[in-house]
Amino acid sequence: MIRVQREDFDPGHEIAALTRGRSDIGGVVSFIGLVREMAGAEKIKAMTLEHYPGMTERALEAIEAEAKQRWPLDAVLIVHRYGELKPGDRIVLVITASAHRDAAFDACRFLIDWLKTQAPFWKLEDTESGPRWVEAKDSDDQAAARWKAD
Amino acid sequence: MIRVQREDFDPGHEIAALTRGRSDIGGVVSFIGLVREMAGAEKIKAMTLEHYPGMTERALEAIEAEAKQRWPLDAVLIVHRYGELKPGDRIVLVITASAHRDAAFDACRFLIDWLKTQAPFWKLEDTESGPRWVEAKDSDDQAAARWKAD
Amino acid sequence: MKLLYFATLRQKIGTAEENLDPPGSVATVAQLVDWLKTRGPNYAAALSNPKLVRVAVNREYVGYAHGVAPGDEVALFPPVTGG
Amino acid sequence: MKLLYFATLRQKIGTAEENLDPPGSVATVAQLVDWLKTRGPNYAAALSNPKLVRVAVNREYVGYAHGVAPGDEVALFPPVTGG
Repeated sequence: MIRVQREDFDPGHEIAALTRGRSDIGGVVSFIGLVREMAGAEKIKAMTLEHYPGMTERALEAIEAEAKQRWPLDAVLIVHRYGELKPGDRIVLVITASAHRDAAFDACRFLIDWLKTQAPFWKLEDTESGPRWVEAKDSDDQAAARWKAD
Repeated sequence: MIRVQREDFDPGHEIAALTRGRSDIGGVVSFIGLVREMAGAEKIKAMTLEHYPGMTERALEAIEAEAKQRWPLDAVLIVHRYGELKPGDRIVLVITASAHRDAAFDACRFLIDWLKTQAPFWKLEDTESGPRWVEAKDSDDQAAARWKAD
Repeated sequence: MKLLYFATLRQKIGTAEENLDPPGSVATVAQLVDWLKTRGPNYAAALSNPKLVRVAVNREYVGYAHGVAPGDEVALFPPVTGG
Repeated sequence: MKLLYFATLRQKIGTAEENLDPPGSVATVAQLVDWLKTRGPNYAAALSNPKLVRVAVNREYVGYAHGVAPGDEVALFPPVTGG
């Protein structure tokens, strides 16, 4: 399941909803991405996440489908926010549930790695020296690339 | 931080408590282990977790210290339950928080892998054909061993 | 053809969205980008470095060799930075 | 010396805890385990396979060569299955 929303989310609520009434799930892995106050040496006051409505949902659904094909997953949830966020705010939540913890860990990491390089979001940081678009990181491309060798 | 307790825990509450007021954490990874109803081909009615009070805490603290030495972590929480549990119940929670998601993922996985092979807990399953001690799995030893090659 | 621009490209070009009728010789993404660059220095600046221009046609990622047709929704944007 | 037994070992030996005074010749974990096996068929059965007996002295994992002394807390248990 995927959701793209302006509002905050409640990780505990989402984890509980995904596992409620299930007794076949052995492990649940979750990743929560937060806005960091320091962007390199600069302090940020706020961050605005722009996205491509319509395509974002499609891209996240495609990534979810890919994970489900690669690993035996009982449940998947991706929630990604857009709009204005402050340091410490939650940006993204990825939850994977599986009978086996290795599958849940691998799939969760794959999802966040792919999401960082495939989902059409762009971060604009409001720093003390003015607004600045975040540049894509080579390290994220490398993180995503490691899943291609499989 | 580590806790060994009979009572259930609230993953959302624990994640929120660990990150509240912090704006230096980029990623939070959590693992929740649950009681599965099927143990191989057999259905289990309940599970009793025995442990070694006093040593359990020491072992978990040692594992936590090891993780903090290996990865740049902002926060770690391990909560492990003992006593009688039912299928679907939560057994263990591991949370790692770091400025960088790779560190949080690696550390969380390391912690659960080590915990499975180092923390003095023993599972007694109450199956339809009677009580049965769970046997240690080779796959868990292998999972723990992968961290030694580093 | 509906053109969408995001992030830096939107700011440099000065609009988020426009409807354009490229000449009939524009049949691929590469030809579309080349044609857009002739529309003004803002386009030329935004699209100068192909490494920093990603393309989606009808909401799917495509390469520069991909075809474009009059009814398409074509989005141009920099490498993504979500997550 | 305080002896603790957990899980299958506790069930096979029939007690969770006992205070014992091994003879002076028992100076290592290996010697302690060998001596315990002479205490009865329940001990012998519980401790027969060294692969299934883990040892902690004073709440730290140790190997069979580790020393034991009269005041120690020595725990014997099967491979752990938590998490």
